[in-house]
Amino acid sequence: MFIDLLIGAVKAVVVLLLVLNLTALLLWFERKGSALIQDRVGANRANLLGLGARLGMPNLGLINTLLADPVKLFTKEDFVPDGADRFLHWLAPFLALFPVLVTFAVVPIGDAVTIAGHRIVLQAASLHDDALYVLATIGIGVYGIALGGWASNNRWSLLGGIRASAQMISYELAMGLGVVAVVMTFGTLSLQEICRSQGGVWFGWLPRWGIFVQPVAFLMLLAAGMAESKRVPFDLPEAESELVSGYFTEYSGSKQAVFMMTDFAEVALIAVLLTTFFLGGWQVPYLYRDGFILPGGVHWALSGPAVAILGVISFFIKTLVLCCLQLLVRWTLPRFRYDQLMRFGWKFLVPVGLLNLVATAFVIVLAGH
Amino acid sequence: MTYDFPPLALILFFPALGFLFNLFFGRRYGRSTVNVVGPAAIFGAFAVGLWAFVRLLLMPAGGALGVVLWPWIEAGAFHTDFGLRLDALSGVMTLVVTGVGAFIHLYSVGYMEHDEDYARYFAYMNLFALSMLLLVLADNLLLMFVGWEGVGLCSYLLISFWYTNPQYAYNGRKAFIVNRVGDAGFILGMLTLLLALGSHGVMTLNFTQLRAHSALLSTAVATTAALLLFLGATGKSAQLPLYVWLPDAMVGPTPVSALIHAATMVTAGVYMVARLSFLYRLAPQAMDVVALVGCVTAFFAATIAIVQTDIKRVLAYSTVSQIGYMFLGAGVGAFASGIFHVMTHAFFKGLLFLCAGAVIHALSGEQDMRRMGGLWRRLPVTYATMLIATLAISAVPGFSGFFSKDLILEAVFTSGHWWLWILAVVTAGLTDFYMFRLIFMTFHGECRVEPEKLHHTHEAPAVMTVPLIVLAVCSTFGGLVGLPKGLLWGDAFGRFLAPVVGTFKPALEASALTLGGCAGLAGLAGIALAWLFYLARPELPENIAASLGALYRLLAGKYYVDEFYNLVISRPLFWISTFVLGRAVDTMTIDGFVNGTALSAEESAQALRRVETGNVQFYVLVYLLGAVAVAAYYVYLVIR
Amino acid sequence: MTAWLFGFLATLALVSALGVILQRNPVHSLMALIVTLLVTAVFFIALGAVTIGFLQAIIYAGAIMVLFLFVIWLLNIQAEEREAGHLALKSFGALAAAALVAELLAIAGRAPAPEAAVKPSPAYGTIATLAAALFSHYLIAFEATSLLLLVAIVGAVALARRMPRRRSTAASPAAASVSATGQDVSAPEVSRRAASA
Amino acid sequence: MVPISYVFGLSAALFGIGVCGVLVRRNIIVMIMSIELMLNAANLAFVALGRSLGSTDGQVIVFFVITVAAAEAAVGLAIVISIFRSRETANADEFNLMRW
Repeated sequence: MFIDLLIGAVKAVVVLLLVLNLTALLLWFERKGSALIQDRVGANRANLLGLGARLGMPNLGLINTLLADPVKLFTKEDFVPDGADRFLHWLAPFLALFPVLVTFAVVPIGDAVTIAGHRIVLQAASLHDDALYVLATIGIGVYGIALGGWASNNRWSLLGGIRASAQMISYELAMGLGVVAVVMTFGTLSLQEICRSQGGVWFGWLPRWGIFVQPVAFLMLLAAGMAESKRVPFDLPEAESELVSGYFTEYSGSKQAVFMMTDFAEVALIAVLLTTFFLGGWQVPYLYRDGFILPGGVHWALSGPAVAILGVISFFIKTLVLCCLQLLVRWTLPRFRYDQLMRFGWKFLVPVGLLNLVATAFVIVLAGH
Repeated sequence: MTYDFPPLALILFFPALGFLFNLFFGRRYGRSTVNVVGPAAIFGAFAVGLWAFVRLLLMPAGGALGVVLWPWIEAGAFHTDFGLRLDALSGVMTLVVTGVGAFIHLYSVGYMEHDEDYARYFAYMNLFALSMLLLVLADNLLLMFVGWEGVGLCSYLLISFWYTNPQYAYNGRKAFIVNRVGDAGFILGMLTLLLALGSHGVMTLNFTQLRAHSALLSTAVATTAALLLFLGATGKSAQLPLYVWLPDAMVGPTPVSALIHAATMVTAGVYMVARLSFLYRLAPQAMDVVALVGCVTAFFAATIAIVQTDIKRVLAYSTVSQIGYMFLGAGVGAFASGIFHVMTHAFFKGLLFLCAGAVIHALSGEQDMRRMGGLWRRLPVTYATMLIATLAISAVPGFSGFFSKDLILEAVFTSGHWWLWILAVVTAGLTDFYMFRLIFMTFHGECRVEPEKLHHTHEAPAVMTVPLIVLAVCSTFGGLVGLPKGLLWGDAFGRFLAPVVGTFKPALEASALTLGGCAGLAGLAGIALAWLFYLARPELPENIAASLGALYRLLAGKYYVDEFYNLVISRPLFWISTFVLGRAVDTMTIDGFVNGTALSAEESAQALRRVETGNVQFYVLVYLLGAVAVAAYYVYLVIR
Repeated sequence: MTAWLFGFLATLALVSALGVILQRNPVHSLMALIVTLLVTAVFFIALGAVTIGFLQAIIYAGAIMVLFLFVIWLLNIQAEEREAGHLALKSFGALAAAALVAELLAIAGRAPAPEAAVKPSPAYGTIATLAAALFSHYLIAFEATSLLLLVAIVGAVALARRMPRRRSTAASPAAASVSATGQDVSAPEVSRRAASA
Repeated sequence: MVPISYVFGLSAALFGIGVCGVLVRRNIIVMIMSIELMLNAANLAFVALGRSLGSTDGQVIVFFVITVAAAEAAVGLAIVISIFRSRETANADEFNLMRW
């Protein structure tokens, strides 16, 4: 009893730490990676004792940025504008971050492993209706942004907040349709089950990943997810050139840091969800419970823990690739206009999603009989 | 012995189709199409009727063709089909209705040439044919009543065909209302039969079954039912006391008068009595009433006819008179003779009306005989055919009317009603008088037509004269089917109808020749008198009218029956409606209730409107109090 | 549901519900309402109605309340001033409401407790069970609901559409430009419910 | 497990709070929110009773209530918006055009 509680607590803490570190990593990648893409240096002043140069990575500044950015943000003045709703102004960032963080609880990072007689599912919390839970938390996530914009007593912030909430609830629909298509395909709401059913191969070589069954849903979820995380080309709520910084114009210091963490956590969340739904989650191609079985029939036996570790590594590789993909898009595509954004969401994604749903249902019924 | 014969439905189908087409598409497709569709519908029905009649003739005596189209009314033990039945009686009637009707439709094409409302006219005519055939072919009393009402409706529609004239519309209404009185009798008679038989467990109105179970009826019930039904017949067939609508019905187009108010509809009463002959035979007193009413009507109408100056009114009273003969025949038990007279009368009276129509048509609408005369040169075909018809109605030997009227007179005498016979013979003389008066005033003597109308006078087109000629042939030879007993195929008509209406059993012997001679003498006297009055000594009538002033005014005023009805029935009714029902009941009582309700609602609303505060929360509070009360009840339930 | 969990959740629900009616700023009221709804969703899940609990969170808390938020912003509603009027109405209303609660509590206190008798099956409250009921026994009502939503969408759009010739009546430029985007709000909201449902 | 009557009691209390909100608040949007609160209280009772009877019907009804609430909120708020356009207030006291 006690040990189970302990295991649960450990899992929760581990997942939380992983996510928070991932956001820091993404912050670094955004700073230095985008500089790399644009052929400039990027953040170049933070250099703790010339550590980066000594390690032979003068331009990457990994450790420096990872340390310097948080320190800078958390030591700045916590400014609250005059006439602001102080309570909500304080609450909003956490209201934004919290739903994103708790969403990670249901994401399976690996198959169940057995350690010392305890069967441990590598998933912080295992519900049966994981997919619904994900949709619910994402739906709640709107309020942090919206209230942050409203509580600042600033027109730009309010506009940003309104834009953000309108955009988020609009794209939630497309997202929901994509998730429903996936759920129909796998016949379960449990993310762990969805990952499990993506093991194995078709035709002897093609991994049974969701992306090969539901390519349309994959693209929809990718687009809708990026809109949910309010990143370019869907970054109208922030839109520096029009709204200064949108809903967090009036935020500074640690509260702004929380907003930024939310941003990157959302990027990570989208990557994690796409991985789980479409890229097999922790599945490694041709890797089964007792080792690899390659298409040619070659068998390479592995022990249980090794398989589990391989799965976790595979999960993180896929997630990171998808995170990088989202960050790369920022430097590739220009920003939409607001009407284009709404039209894309309502008049393109939703009809496509519905058609995809109907087609999926049709195939399921045909295959079922 | 009924043979299932589905094509019978076609007889109804064609007029129905024509009716719908003319009603809905007539104006769109134009006059030429309507002129084909209207008559063709009836000719089609006539053809099918002929086919069915031939089938009937080929069957053994007493057979019938029948078809049940669908079950109509199922109410408890009572059951009625929508069924048709063509036996000897309805066969003869069907042929008369469709045959005469077809030629009158044809005639109408010419007569209505200048009328803009041709489509409506033919629609009504087709609807009339449909209703009349339904009346004739119905295999039960209820369905017959549907047709009975249908012809009444069409009669109303066609009398007031030119509805823009208020008088015409009024006459149409009059016909309709007078018919209602008769129809009430019909309904009561029907219910009497149903109740009387129903108490014996026979809930039916089917003729065959009525007849089979007629022995269950007591004489009193049979008399009641027969008299009530006869009341209906007097309405539809324009007998005393309900004849008043028919002369006024002459304002309709003349072919309508020919078809509906001479040849077919007005004889429906006779047909009905003949159809229910088994019932009337059970009620001798009712038969006597029928005979008496028929005879008195015949005489009564004939006396009026001799002083009328409107050509159509003369014919109208003549029709009333002739139908009186038919009822007289039926009343003394000679149903077949009555029906025979229906048939011949349809020929010659239809022809007479059509001829009159041709005259009116030629004289641009002139109907007053005092402004006619000497037309025989200008309208030779009309004159010839009308003369034939007059000879027929005057019972000149050899013509159809002679055979039928002679049979009736003979039956009246041999049944023992000699005093009715005397009246009937006198009526025959009067008939000849007024008919020849009509011929002489119209076609002979000096021409009194207004000059500008005379200018347009011309013989009718072929489409009108052909029906005249056809009907003239029928009027001449149509009586031959009913030659008296002992002559060639003697009494073929009576034998043919006998299975349906029974045979006439004379109470006493009499020489047919003697009786016929008496009638012939009376007729001759009438013709001679007419010749004397209107050709030889034209000033004589006025002198007589002057010397017999009171009598003349009584006749010219049609015995003031209309005025009498007005005084005794219409005015009191009007007074009661206006003052008792209108003022006292409607205005004071009913309106008082209605206005009082409204007033009390308004008063209470004035008091209650304070509740409408416009404050939503106040409403919610009231609502909440209601919820508290309901919850309190449940608390009481739980605690108890 | 254990007693302490019930006590915690019930307290939270009551406090937040009181917040709905006691907060003078409508946005704060709305926040309190959202908390109430989420707590109720947790109640549902704890009572075994897992799917309904999530639906409550997604639809009620996640979407309908956003609609309220938009309207509050669109109409630029400020915090209510304390008002003196309608004291009789208010006090009498509160009294009546208290009476109703008392009555309901009296009824609830006497309600039979069949919990021990019926042990829910493992499938109880799952989406499959709910869907089976909706698509068989309640099919007509379900379809009628879709019709209702359609009517509501059309009605809401027709009602909220700005009349062409009227000038904007919003007070501030911010609110004015809000309404330009706010037009899209009501309709998408509702149809989203249809799709999620 | 707590007895079902506890849940009913909570439901009743929430309902009463909602009723009070409708009666006490003048702001029409807050009044609508209070109505949602009442609906929610009813939903809670439905689910609790459904659970105690082992029946899905309670949940189905809650499902329909949520749907109807969505429609009601959309239409109701649209009405509020159009009233606001003509009267420029959200105070229920001002909406008294229908008084006697």
